Amino acid sequence: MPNYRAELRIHLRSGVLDPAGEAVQSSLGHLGFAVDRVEVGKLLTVDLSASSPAEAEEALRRMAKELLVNPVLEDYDLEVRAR
Amino acid sequence: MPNYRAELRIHLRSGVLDPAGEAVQSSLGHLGFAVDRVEVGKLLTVDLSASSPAEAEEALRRMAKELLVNPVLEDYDLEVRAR
Amino acid sequence: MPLNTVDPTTLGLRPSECEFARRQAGRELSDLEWAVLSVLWSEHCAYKHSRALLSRLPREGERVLAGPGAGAGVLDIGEGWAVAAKVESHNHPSAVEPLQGAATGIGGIMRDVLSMGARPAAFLDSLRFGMPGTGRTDYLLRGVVAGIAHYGNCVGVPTVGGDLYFHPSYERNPLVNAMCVGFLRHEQLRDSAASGEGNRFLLLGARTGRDGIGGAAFASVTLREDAAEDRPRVQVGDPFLGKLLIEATLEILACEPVVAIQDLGAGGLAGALIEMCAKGGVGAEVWLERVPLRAADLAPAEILLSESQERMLLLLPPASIPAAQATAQRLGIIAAEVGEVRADGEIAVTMGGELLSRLSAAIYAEAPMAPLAPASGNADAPVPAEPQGGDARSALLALLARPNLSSRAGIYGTYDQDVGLRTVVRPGLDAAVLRAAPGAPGVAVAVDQTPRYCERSARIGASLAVCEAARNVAARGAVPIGLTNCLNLGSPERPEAARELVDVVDGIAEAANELGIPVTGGNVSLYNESGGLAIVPTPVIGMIGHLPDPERAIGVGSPIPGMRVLLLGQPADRLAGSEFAELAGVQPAAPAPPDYPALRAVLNLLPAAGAAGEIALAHDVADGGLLVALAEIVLHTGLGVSVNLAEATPRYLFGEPSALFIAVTGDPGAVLLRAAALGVRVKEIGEVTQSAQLVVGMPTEPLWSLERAQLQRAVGRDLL
Amino acid sequence: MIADVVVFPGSNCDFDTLEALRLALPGATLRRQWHGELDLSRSDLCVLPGGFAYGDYLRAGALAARSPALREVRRLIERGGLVLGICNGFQVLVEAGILPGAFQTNDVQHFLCRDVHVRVASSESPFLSGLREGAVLQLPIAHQEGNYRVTPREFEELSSEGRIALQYCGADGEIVPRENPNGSYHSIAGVLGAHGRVLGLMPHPERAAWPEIGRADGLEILRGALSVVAEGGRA
Ligand SMILES: Nc1ncnc2c1ncn2[C@@H]1O[C@H](COP(=O)(O)OP(=O)(O)O)[C@@H](O)[C@H]1O
Ligand SMILES: [Mg+2]
Repeated sequence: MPNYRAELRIHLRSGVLDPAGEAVQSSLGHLGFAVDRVEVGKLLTVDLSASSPAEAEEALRRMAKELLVNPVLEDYDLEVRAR
Repeated sequence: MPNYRAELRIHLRSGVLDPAGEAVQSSLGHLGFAVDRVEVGKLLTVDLSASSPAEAEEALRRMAKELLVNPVLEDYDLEVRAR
Repeated sequence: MPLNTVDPTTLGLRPSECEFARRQAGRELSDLEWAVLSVLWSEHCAYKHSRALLSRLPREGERVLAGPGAGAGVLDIGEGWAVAAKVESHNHPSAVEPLQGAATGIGGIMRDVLSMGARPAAFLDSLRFGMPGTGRTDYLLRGVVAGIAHYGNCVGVPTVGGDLYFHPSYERNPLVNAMCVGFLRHEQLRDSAASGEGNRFLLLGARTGRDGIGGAAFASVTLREDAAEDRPRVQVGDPFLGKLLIEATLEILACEPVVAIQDLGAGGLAGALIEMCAKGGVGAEVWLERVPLRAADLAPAEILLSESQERMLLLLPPASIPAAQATAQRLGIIAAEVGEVRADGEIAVTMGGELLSRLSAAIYAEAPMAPLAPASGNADAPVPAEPQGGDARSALLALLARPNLSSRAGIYGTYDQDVGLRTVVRPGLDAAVLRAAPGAPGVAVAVDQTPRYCERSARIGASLAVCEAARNVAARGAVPIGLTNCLNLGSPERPEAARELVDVVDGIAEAANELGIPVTGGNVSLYNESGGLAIVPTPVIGMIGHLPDPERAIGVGSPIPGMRVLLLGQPADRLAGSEFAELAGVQPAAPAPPDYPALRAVLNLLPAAGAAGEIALAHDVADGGLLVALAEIVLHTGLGVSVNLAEATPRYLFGEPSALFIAVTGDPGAVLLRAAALGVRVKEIGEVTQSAQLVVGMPTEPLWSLERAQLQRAVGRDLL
Repeated sequence: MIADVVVFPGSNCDFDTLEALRLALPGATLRRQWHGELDLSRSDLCVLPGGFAYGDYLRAGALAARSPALREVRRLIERGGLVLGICNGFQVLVEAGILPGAFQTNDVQHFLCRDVHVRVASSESPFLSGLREGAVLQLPIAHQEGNYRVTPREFEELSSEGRIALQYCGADGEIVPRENPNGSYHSIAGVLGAHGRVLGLMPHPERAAWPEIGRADGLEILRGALSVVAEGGRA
């Protein structure tokens, strides 16, 4: 079966407080970098085999639902490519 | 000045122990998902204004160097787009 | 067998050492052998410059169950219980990557204590940085504290104390010393000497990776200008696996007839295995192909020397291996049989049946010692004139705000202080108190060293560090019964630093002898210098105080308004070496040497009065002097203190004596009687009040006071 | 009465919890059960202890919440058994969807260990039945991800159902932002499951079960299970 690498980019849902992002933003400010917003998210890279990109994507969506993403706080987008 | 959104994708350098990735991989296994590798990285989204994409990228590289990325353990790649 | 292709001097070995090795072996060594030797003969592993000197430290004591040379010192605390303790440095790794450097320092010292058969019960951290406020120092401090919190909290061992000083000499060479304390029953005590031909080595824990290779040699080399180049050598700790390792190790020790056990630290598998063999006068055959690897392409030398974290080496009879492996598997941890004991004293390294090397364990284990060439004489500066007068109230506020005196609550507040249920008195003042179990005996523990004192006299500074650590445990009513230490110094190849090494050892030996406290072990970290700047000699002392009944230690309950405030011991007679002198810009001078007779007397008084329940709270007068200590009591208790002091001289108010305590008592009469009997100078100076303020009266000065909130604002600088 | 403490890899308050239960539930059969072999079929009370199950990698409690052990816990809940989640145990229950909400890192962005005060907001639970509403307890916290989040709607629901168990407060019981150590929504320190038989809380009652050293305010919570047994065992 072909090998794929999936990148799951996990963001905080809009409206959810992001104190980590605010802390980073304020540290940047102390260093003299003025930025409008920082968001701290997660980047999961998953290597897997599947029979097609569509199947790999489908598998990742199930993993996201069952474990990788907490829907109360988080959203995600997904990118699958051959490796 | 135009507004940009930069995405900083932070990975562990190769060879660095990734206990989080290993734990997630094994947990996925228990849930019936066989995958070859999981890496838990960080995704920083930074909104800023700059006079050009090149300048925004330059600013981000400096922030990465001074604060956002720990070069001892981490690598990153960067994507800047208009927002 | 593969032959020699490298020049061993490129691995850091001296030509004379190479010659010595060839003579001992009677032949040229192979690349693999040179690689192992270069690590095991590094300063870090072999104590080349300090071993002879360390024999000057007193090590005998009736409570000592295991002393220097063991993974950790072990002391009897009664009722079949014992305490294991050790302090160790992780300076260089923390300078390169503060979070992981400190985290792996904590993990490393934890495994030392585990290797004695003890359950790790508490950590303490002793930290030294350049002056705060620079981006680099703040980054290091935050990273180090986060690393200790990360590893300690997650592994389920509380961090109950420490100390933190800032001094410009640590700017490029921050120090991170970690101490671990563990408890065990006497019969659980284990040893690392291998024995019994055919017994099997079981490697427990993490897979072996390429991380930390050459780490030990790295720690022995002066930090280069651009330490960043050493980056790939940084290791990442996995406290989650560390926790599994504790439980698996203790369960195997409890259920199987383990012959010997050792943690894997500097020098990795080779370091542990060869030390176990050399101690037991045996050899071993090692099967490298059985070592579980994280990367498939590790070379034999890498497998032998990798310093991957979270690994232990156990020696068991062959018949017990399956059961031990089953335990490990159930707990989710890997256990591989990686070799067996040979009777002939040779270390035979094999891979897939092929013999790669055979060399006597004794050759690896016996590095040639390096002579010290100390500069002569002691360059103690003369005692300068005292500053006079001044406004005591403002001086107090200024002192409290100094980085070296400000509150550490923000730091220990990020450490889990309670997990394990053994913490009876948390950090806050002086020493923390631990019990081996509810209802069991326990200890008070503290780490101490004041850079200011050592800057002008390494010898006096070292002896004062022992005194302060002893005072801190005595403030809890404990009897100091043993100490462990970590000597942090510059390059021993420089005569001045060699002198300092000799002086700190002599200073510790003097105080330990005077106070009757055996030294149960320690660690030496040399080459803490870069760019021509060496650190102030930093002999960190970790003290163990015995408490038969820790649940009744001084400080378990709270003082009550109306209780009397006493001064016990000898007030300061000079300002030399004090924080006040520094604040006043007086030229730094050597502090007064310890007043041993006065200190011995109070060290006898406090445990007796404490056990009799006569003292509600005690605090020694140290950094900043008497007024600072009084202010700290107000801050700590949330109550007030009102005193009338006998003198208004700066030296009385701000000098830093070696044998003075403040004690709060509900029964001053009883304490006075004891003091008279033991020859302790005692003076009643005031009382505890309900209203939270410090009220001070002094001869010829108007009464003044400070609210607790004002004191709080002064000490409350946010360090993180 | 049988009380079980579940041990996940990385749990580190399991021994502490057993030790405290020994005091709180005299005569009870106490068992320390490894998650992989968990059997709660005879259990009256199951405690998910504090610690860092599976290293708390990904999100606190996330990996443990997906382990097979949670099936046993759910079955016990269906049978009307009692479940207490302390700190990491609370996080596991939330990640498993047994209790509502989610956790974020403390608003101060680091681990916090100290005594806090909590106010009993509801006593509609066996665990809190020995306490009156409004009572103030002094308990230690020790966590990095204790910032409890629910939506305003969920909060209204929880409140109206009396399922807010504990809230951070001052020594006088006053609930003010200043006394909220981690930024939790409405200072929530503990919540109840639908029938009050599941309690999740961030403070550690097992660390405050020790009168001999002046820390005893957690005992009453641990004793709560007795009230159910006194009524004749599980529902
Ligand atoms: N780095 C640290 N880590 C943990 N605890 C610390 C640290 N530094 C200081 N402390 C704690 O803060 C309290 C005050 O420290 P210190 O001022 O050195 O002691 P003392 O009360 O003897 O003057 C003590 O309980 C000590 O253990
Ligand atoms: Mg002290």
